[in-house]
Amino acid sequence: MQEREHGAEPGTEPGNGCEAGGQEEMEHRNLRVIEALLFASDEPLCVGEMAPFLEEGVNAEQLLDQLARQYAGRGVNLVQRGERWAFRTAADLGFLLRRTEKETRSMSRAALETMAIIAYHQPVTRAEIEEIRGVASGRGTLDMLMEAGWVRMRGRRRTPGRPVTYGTTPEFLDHFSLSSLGDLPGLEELKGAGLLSSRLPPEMQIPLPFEGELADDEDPLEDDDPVLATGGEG
Amino acid sequence: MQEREHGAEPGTEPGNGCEAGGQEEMEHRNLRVIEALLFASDEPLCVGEMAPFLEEGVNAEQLLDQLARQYAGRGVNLVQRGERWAFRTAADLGFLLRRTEKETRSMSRAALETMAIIAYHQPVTRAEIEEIRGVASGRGTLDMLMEAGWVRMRGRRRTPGRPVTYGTTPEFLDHFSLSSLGDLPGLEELKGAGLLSSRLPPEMQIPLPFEGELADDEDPLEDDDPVLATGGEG
Amino acid sequence: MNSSDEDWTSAEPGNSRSGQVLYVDVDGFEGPLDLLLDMARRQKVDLASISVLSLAEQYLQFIERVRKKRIEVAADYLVMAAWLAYLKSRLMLPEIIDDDEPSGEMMAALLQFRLKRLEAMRNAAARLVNRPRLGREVFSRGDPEPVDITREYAFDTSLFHLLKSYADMRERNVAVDYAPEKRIVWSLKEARLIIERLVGEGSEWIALDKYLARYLAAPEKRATVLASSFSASLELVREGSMEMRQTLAFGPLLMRRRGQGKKPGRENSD
Repeated sequence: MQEREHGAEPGTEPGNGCEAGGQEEMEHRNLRVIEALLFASDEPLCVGEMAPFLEEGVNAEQLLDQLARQYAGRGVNLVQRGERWAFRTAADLGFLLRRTEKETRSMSRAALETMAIIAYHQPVTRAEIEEIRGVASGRGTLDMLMEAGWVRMRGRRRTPGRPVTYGTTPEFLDHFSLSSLGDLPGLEELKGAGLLSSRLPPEMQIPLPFEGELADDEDPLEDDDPVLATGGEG
Repeated sequence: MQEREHGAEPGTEPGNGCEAGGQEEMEHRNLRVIEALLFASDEPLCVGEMAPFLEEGVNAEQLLDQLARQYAGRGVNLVQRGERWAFRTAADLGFLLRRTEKETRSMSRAALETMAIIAYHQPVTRAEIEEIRGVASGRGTLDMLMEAGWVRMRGRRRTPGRPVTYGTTPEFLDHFSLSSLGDLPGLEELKGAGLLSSRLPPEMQIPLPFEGELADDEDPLEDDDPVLATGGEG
Repeated sequence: MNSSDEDWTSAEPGNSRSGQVLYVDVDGFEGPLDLLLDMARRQKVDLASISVLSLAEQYLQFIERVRKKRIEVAADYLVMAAWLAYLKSRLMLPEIIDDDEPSGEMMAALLQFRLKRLEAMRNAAARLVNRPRLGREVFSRGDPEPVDITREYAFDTSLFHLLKSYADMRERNVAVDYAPEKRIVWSLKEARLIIERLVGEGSEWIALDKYLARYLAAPEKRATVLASSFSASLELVREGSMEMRQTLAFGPLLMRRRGQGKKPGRENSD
């Protein structure tokens, strides 16, 4: 273990002749000092701050360039920020410093119901969702479902006010292991599964989810639609 | 400057044949990832913390050894601290970097001795520490060492009274630049001289500082152990 | 370790300068073993070859001097003194065979071991603190690059839950839109009125079901009609305007208007 910390220096080659060896050794020492100083510093350092630790008369700039080249292909690079130098994670490895932590939550009843309505009734507007639920639902629920990646804005209904229409995403199908929206059970299947009681009025229907690109009364969302900028209905 | 950050990788030689090149490239990538992860952190990391970012089935230990060799002669070294790894400035540059203003509060002789006894004799009970020092030690000493993060309660000795056993922490290794408890200075001589026996007399078998999870005669501290609530022995 | 040397100089058991104890501070020592180790060190010989006997004598003399100087000595110093006095006697007397007590040599070896071990730990502590220490000679990354953690929420739900909540909601809202089926409940008051009317002034024993036959026809009403009319009949019996009887378990419940003096339980006696 100790060897690792004070180990041999593979970069130095012995037998280069005394003077060259001495110079090389000095350079190596200076490089090590710069390396250690920059590593331990809590902020980027300028040459002036490092000079007192280096042998006199040494060309610090040149040493820094040399060090930067040595670290060029590594996971950490020596970078210049204005007049100052610092070690930073290589730009292409930046993803290592960004982590997403998944947190699973159980869905609220409001979210489940809204999700189900969107699945069966799409393309559906917010007003329609509220009508079916019989409760005014907050913006939060729809936002959350969109954030979860299960719901998307499809377009705008060609009716007064041009309300936004909502639908499901491929991730929705994926999550619930549905190969298509047509796999959602219909009225009879729900009854058969005991999810719907048999004493429902005959008028009650469960829509066949719409799978097409756009419904007849639906306009696509233009790229410049304000709703896309705000991420939700204004 | 940008070129420096994404520069050519001097280690990889093109034209090695497709397969060899691919493998070398993969190894190079893994090394860079380990390098970046360890460089970005000021705390030692264990293999488990790095593994999610490495290619599957890769021998991380071997890569770490390789990286440690690459950094052996540099101003910053890759060092092992128990089960964890970290980049630390080279110990031989300490005289240069030494920060006097940040001098840690000097520990009392009692605390120092107690810490050494715990380090060399662990798992060790308070009674055994007192027996070695020939004096009853106040609660304060152990508390202070635990507060400093160098000493922890390990478990309970499976003897009458079930006394709490103490040992060192990973931070202890890091603070004193030890790659493992086997690196404790003079350990071999002390062992040879039979001086690491916490129990009497010298002809008794000589236990070594114990790094494992639990010694044979040690029970783990249960989460509801009263000693954990009070932060000290009841 | 160096700083603690100062503490030790305040107590000079084997004072070489003047041969006399100037000032004694037992508190400067970390217990009797520490004091003994200090005395042993002053002999400037290896602990292994130290004369335990002379060490014991020195310790006993020291304690004696201290006590003469009105200074109270902590109990553990006195315990050690007693033990050393015993050790001294064991070492000076010829060894007794078949003694249960450890021999003087063993005791001396034990003391030597403890002194060596304490010294070893002390040296180890000194070597430890002189190692390159993190934050003093060795440094971690001064400007660590923090990991930016974004939380992503995933929902833990199944298709079953989704469908169930949809079905429940549809059903719930259907119940609001369409008038729900009214559950028929016979109140006790209603039942009483009906029974009173049906039984009328009849003094024949007639089964309750017969009275209620046409109300019991609808199966969904059966339970409530029976329950309420039975309760109402009991009330009427309690009030004394009606009589009831049942001749066998689960047999028909017979009832009639309580006649003039004719009471079911007293028929025989009358």
